[in-house]
Amino acid sequence: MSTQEFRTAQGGRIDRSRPIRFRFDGSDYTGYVGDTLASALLANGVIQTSTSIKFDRPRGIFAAGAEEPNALVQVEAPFPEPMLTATTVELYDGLVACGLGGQGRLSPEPDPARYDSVHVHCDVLVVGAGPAGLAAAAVAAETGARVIVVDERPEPGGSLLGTRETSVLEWATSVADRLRSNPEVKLLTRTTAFGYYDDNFVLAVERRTNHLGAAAPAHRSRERIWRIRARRVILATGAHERPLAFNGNDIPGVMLAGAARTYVNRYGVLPGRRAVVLTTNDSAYEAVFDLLDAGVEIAAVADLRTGGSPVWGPRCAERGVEVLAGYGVADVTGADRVSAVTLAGPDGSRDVAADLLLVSGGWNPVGALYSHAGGRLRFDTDLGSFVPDGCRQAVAVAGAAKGTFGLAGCLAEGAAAGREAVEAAGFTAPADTRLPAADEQPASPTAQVWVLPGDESRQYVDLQRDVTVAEIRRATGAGMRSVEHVKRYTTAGTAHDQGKTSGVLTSGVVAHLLGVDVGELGTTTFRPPYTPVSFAALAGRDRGMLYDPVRVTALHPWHEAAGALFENVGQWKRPWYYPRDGEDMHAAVLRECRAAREGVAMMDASTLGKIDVQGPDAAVLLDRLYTNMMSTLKVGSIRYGVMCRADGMVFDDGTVIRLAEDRFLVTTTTGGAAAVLEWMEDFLQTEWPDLRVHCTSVTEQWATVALVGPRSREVLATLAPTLAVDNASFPFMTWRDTEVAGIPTRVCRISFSGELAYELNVSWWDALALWQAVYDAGQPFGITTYGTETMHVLRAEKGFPIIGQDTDGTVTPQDLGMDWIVSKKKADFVGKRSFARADNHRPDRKQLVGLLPDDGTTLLPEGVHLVAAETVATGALPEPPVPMLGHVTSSYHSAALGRPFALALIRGGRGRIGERVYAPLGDALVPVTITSSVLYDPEGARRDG
Amino acid sequence: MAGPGSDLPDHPDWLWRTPEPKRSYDVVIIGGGGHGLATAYYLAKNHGITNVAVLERGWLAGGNMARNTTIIRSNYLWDESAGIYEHALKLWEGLEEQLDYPILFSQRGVLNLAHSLQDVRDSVRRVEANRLNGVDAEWLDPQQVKEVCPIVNISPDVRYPVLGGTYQPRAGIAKHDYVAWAFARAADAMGVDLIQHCEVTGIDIVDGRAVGVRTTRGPIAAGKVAMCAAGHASVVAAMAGVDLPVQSHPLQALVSELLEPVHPTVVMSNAVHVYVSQAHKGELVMGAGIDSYNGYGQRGSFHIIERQMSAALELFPTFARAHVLRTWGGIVDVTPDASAIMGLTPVDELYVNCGWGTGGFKATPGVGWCYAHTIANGEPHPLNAPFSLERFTTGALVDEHGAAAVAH
Amino acid sequence: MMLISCPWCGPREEAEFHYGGQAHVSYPEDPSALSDEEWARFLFYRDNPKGPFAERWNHSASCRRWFNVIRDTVTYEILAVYPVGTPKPVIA
Amino acid sequence: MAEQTTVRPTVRRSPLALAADRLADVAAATGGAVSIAEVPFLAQLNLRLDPKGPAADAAGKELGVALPTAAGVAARAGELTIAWLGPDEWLVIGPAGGEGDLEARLRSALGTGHPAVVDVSAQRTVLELSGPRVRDLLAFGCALDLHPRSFSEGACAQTRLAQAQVVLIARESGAFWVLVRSSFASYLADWLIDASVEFTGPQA
Repeated sequence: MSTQEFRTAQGGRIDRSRPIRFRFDGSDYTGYVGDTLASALLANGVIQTSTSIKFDRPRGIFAAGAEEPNALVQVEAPFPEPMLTATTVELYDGLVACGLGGQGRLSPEPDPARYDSVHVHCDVLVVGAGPAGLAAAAVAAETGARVIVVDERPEPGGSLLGTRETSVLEWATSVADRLRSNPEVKLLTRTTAFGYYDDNFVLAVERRTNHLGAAAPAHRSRERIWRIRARRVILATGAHERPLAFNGNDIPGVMLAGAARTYVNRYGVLPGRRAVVLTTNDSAYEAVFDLLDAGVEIAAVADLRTGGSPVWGPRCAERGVEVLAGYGVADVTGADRVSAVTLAGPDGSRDVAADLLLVSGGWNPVGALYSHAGGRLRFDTDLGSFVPDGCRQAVAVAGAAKGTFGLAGCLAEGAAAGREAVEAAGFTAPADTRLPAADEQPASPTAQVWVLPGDESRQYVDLQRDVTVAEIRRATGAGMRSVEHVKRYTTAGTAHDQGKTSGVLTSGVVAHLLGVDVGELGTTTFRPPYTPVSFAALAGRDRGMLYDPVRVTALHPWHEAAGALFENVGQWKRPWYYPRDGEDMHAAVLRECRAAREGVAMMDASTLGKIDVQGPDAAVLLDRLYTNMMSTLKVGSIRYGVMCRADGMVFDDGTVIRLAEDRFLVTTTTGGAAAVLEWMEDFLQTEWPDLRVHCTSVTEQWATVALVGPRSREVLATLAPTLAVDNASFPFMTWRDTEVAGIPTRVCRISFSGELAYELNVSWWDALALWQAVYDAGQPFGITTYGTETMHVLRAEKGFPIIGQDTDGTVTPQDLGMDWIVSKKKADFVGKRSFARADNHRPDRKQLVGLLPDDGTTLLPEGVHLVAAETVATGALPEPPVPMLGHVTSSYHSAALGRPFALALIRGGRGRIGERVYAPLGDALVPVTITSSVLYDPEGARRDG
Repeated sequence: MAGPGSDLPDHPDWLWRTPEPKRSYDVVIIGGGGHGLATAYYLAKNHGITNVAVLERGWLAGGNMARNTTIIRSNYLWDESAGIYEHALKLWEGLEEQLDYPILFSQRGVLNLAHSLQDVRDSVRRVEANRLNGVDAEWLDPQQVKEVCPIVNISPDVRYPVLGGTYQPRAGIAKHDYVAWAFARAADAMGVDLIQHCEVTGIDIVDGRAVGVRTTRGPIAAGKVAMCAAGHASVVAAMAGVDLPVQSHPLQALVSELLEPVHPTVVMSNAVHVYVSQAHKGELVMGAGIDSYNGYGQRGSFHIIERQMSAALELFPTFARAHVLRTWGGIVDVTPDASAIMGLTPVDELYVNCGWGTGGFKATPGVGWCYAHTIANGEPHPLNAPFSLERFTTGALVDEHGAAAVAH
Repeated sequence: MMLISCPWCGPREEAEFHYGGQAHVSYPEDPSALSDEEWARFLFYRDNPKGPFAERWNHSASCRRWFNVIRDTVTYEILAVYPVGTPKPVIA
Repeated sequence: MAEQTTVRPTVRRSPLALAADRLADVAAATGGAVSIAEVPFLAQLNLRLDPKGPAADAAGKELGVALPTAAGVAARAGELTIAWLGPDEWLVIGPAGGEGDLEARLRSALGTGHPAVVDVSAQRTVLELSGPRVRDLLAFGCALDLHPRSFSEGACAQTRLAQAQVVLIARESGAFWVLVRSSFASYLADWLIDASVEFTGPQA
């Protein structure tokens, strides 16, 4: 167990009273609550975390936040999670992790954690709880506006956390406390806004239990997606420090200056003992003094500006820190860690011993979210970075994210943004805003430098992808002129960090090599997410059985108890068949079919769509939508109808019941219910607003039980004593309202099987009572329940098509042999015009026919294709492409026919009835004969019992 | 040892020139995407037509070519589709040699999963049609699906259990930029001018014949003008007064961090709307459904991505803690029958290639081959004859969504 | 996730709506009077502009009303919402 | 036939009857943070008519309160709730068993102008959600702004909760009615129970 020899004696925001044990790359270490994995490793003297992906070079902790390009780790325990940045992994007891050079590892075990998402609305959303963000939130919250503040860190304060601005930090803490106690404010820490979408829709992910390790409570979601809809958004997302390209800039010990400052101040960790500093701007000097005071020796400061820093130069002199103006780094020595730095400048070069090289190449405002929102960026030559330049959404940017780097400026800008936002949202901002005093250094201009002189093959631009200046030069040399091409050629900016530190540098280097203006060149596009988001978080609660709604009928529990197997039909679960002991599907379906044909059987048909159509013009509407005539339907009667899309292809079918002169009940297919209703409304609202019709879905108002078979009349008679069930009193395709088993029931004489059959419609609430009553009453007749498979067999024996199975959106009613249902009288109905198109008159259109395998035993697989006899005249298939006649749409064993049969769509099929064709099954050619699609009871003798 | 991804072949030291546009060309191709570049290549290679300019408003292959999920397959339902996609696949199989460029064409197979009895019928129908059309295809039961891709969850206890799948072993993926650049380099080497940041602002028509284009870099005369603008097909055609039955929609995709190999093939599922492969460096590359509305924004709505993640975890529970690194969107031009349009237009010497929807990448070499033939001869190649504009008038559609043929 | 202002229910998330494509395309008075070309245009040809586009949306998860929207197909910004049957507003 | 409907609780079964115990457990499990219960068999009539026509006034008189013409308003008249569903559509909710009588009364009252009255009592079932965290529970699956400032007692909306279409009505004392299609009811119950797990332990 190594001691934390790089931990300062005191200071930092860690809790030294709460040590934490963790394991990294097989060694055990301790850290403190408040540490990140990176800070704890540094405290233990570990700076190298991995080797690079391509050149296998040692790589060390380079930054202190989400922008970290090097320190990728794989969490192994408590549960494996691939590729996280050590700089953002909070330390917890029992953490086991290892460095990652290349690929992360997924756990083969199922993730036990819960994930969820929540919708939230606010007047003002503030992204970033640094000085600017907190100032904005403080103003906004005072007005009673609903405010949400999100920050990716575990505690508010942002960049302040890495400084010694104690008075401002105290202010930040008090603001945070006030925000927390305000019922209209949500202050979300550990929450990263990762995407900014249309109409101020911002997505954020909250890491809720990770930091608790194995102690995470099981009831709490591990990660939560916040779906935030904000009237105004303030982006106070800060800035990332930019590295420079120079020889050996990838060796562990080379670190961003601001990061080193954060390690010292926030974590009480010394990233090294003796440091050299390389900078293009004043900000690095803050690090110099913070490190000095913490006991780090500053060997030298190389300030690339020939004049150095007027403000900081003298102060350094006072403290005996040597500043070399106009100097840069010529080289870095050291294998696994920096050992010396070669500085070069006007007066030659010299080697300086050091274990740390701090770099500041300037700062990049974090523009990702702003870009997601559609905001433009422009290059500010004074700042040497890309800054916000206008966005159509209701968003403001404040602080370093806008290129304002002074603390006082950030506070003022934040407060102003907050004021503006609440006023725009209709609230009255407080007269004055109390902001803490922040002594602001007059900053001298930044030198704009991207690459230092040296060996381009040792100057790294993208540390994670091992992309050097030399590789970028190879790209431009190959003819690449756009950053996007260079990115793809070199893979710069495509790694886990998506170029947070390397992106702008890449543009700068390309501009430098092509001799063009970096502003003209631009950057690659920012895309969500800002930082990686887990799949599980995005999937949220829509997992397993909640992935998609399970729709069930009122009878579902009965079916389950009866041991039914279920078929997914859209979102519905429908009984497929009801196997008895030891029965396979084949046996069960034959039994169910036999019962329906020879005795009596019952089925739950409740999933059919039902639409109540009423109004004086109801019949007119139906006449326009169905291919056949509905206005001539008599009250008390029922008619089957087909609907086509305007292109003439069959779209849905079902029965139409006329309840009154001005009222119909339309049934649709199970899958078609919603589409048909929306379609009717479409025509009513947009095409024929003059029609006086209202359509209302009653799909779940009514449950439907199909009672089928020659003995169904007897069963019904026993249950409905007052109903005259004889054929004359209650003919086919009529309906009656009566009581069945004392339950108000609408009985329809409809048959989808060809047998004498009834559909009993009752209230969804009464379904179970009716079903049980019918089942009990049917026992003496051996009543049998059946599912969708048997239903399909029965209808197929009669040649009744199933829309979506025997049709595929390319089939007309005529193709189905349903010319009889296409009205010749009506001037128009939807789809009619399309029937006149040339292609609809081709004699070789595919038509629905029946098929009988000649051997009387082979069951043709559904989907198998048919070929003509002449095609296989040689007795074998010719070389492909083999001409096909069509395919099998439905195929079953028929109990009634005592043999397998099929329905198929065949070119010119009706003209081929009697013809022998062949079905290639594997290597065999199965001879089958084309027949009429109606194979059972063609004269329809059975429907009246 | 060097990490994964280090074995990706480098791009060559030389790719293409950055020429100034000439006054006139025999053929001007509008659109420097994969299709435009492949067309230029085959015009030069197969027809000896090298006085060709490819005009690109942005950077070469920066549209759908740079945004697609690189799936390559030819197992389409209808004869017409199978014909052109299978021709493309055969070209893919020789492309690496032909273009002398490591396009990383990996025939790792593509699985299309079935989740309902109707899915199964449609799948078998497609497999049987494929076999008779000479396209390699098999129907796999759930156990066989798991043998091909062990991480697929075939448990019957999920919302939409896997009932099986179709498998095309010769299908696979390639590296999109490499493919585009390979065509570009070869075309450039044969004298084709690849002109970037050159937006076409008008098409000059004299006596019903296209004679040139106007661009942000000046007018350019042309013997023939070939439109190849994918998502922007309508915008470009409108310059010639030609209406196209296409609508442009956003199609989104995403990529994960680099992961150890877990996914050896390509898995697609229409029923739960997701398709996944693990690319050469180890990242998971995924696509989802098309956003419903018209859009040129190269971005879509986030709930589509969330839905896609739910679907992905239904099929691949092991992905739970993988991370989305980057999302993006392309613009797909979709026709009423989900099949492409390639051929002549009402304007002489103006040619159209569009409507590839989500199938554009996999068709790239086939499109280049057939479109070049169409342009060179002034009449369609037999393989693209069925994909004429006229079909929308006669009704002879090639309806690839009707029969649940898998998109993407 | 766009926020679409239903003329009746107010602003709702895009996911509550079904897209209906180009607006102001009405079903022909007398289809039988149309040539195949004209009928094909009605069936299959719709505008596909890059920029403002008059399109139909249906608030399917709520009031089930169809209405028209002018939306920029590049920025996805909604420039106008107006009831079916009223003329297309002029967008400056 | 709906006209003759009479309540027969002994044989009727509401869509969530079998989920009743699991729903009841939520209150205990969440320490009262949320309570969920089905309110079965309520009378529900779908009303379609011209809000400006005479039928609207007639309906108002018959129901004892004017039909709300503002979007998102649920009017109350004694035991009746009249929820605005659309510009010409309302849902009239009344005590169990009253649908037959109510439909008859409305039909005779409304007269001409082609109003449509449809008994949809069994089309949707009603869930009552209450407790201090009920808005937070709904926010897991509902994109509407449910803050009391924008959705208080008397507000109603047709929208989506999780993946189900629902009618949401804000009732007295912070309770909500969620009306869900009967075939989706058990899905929504499962979803609500799963979502409530978040409140079953110490809160962050």
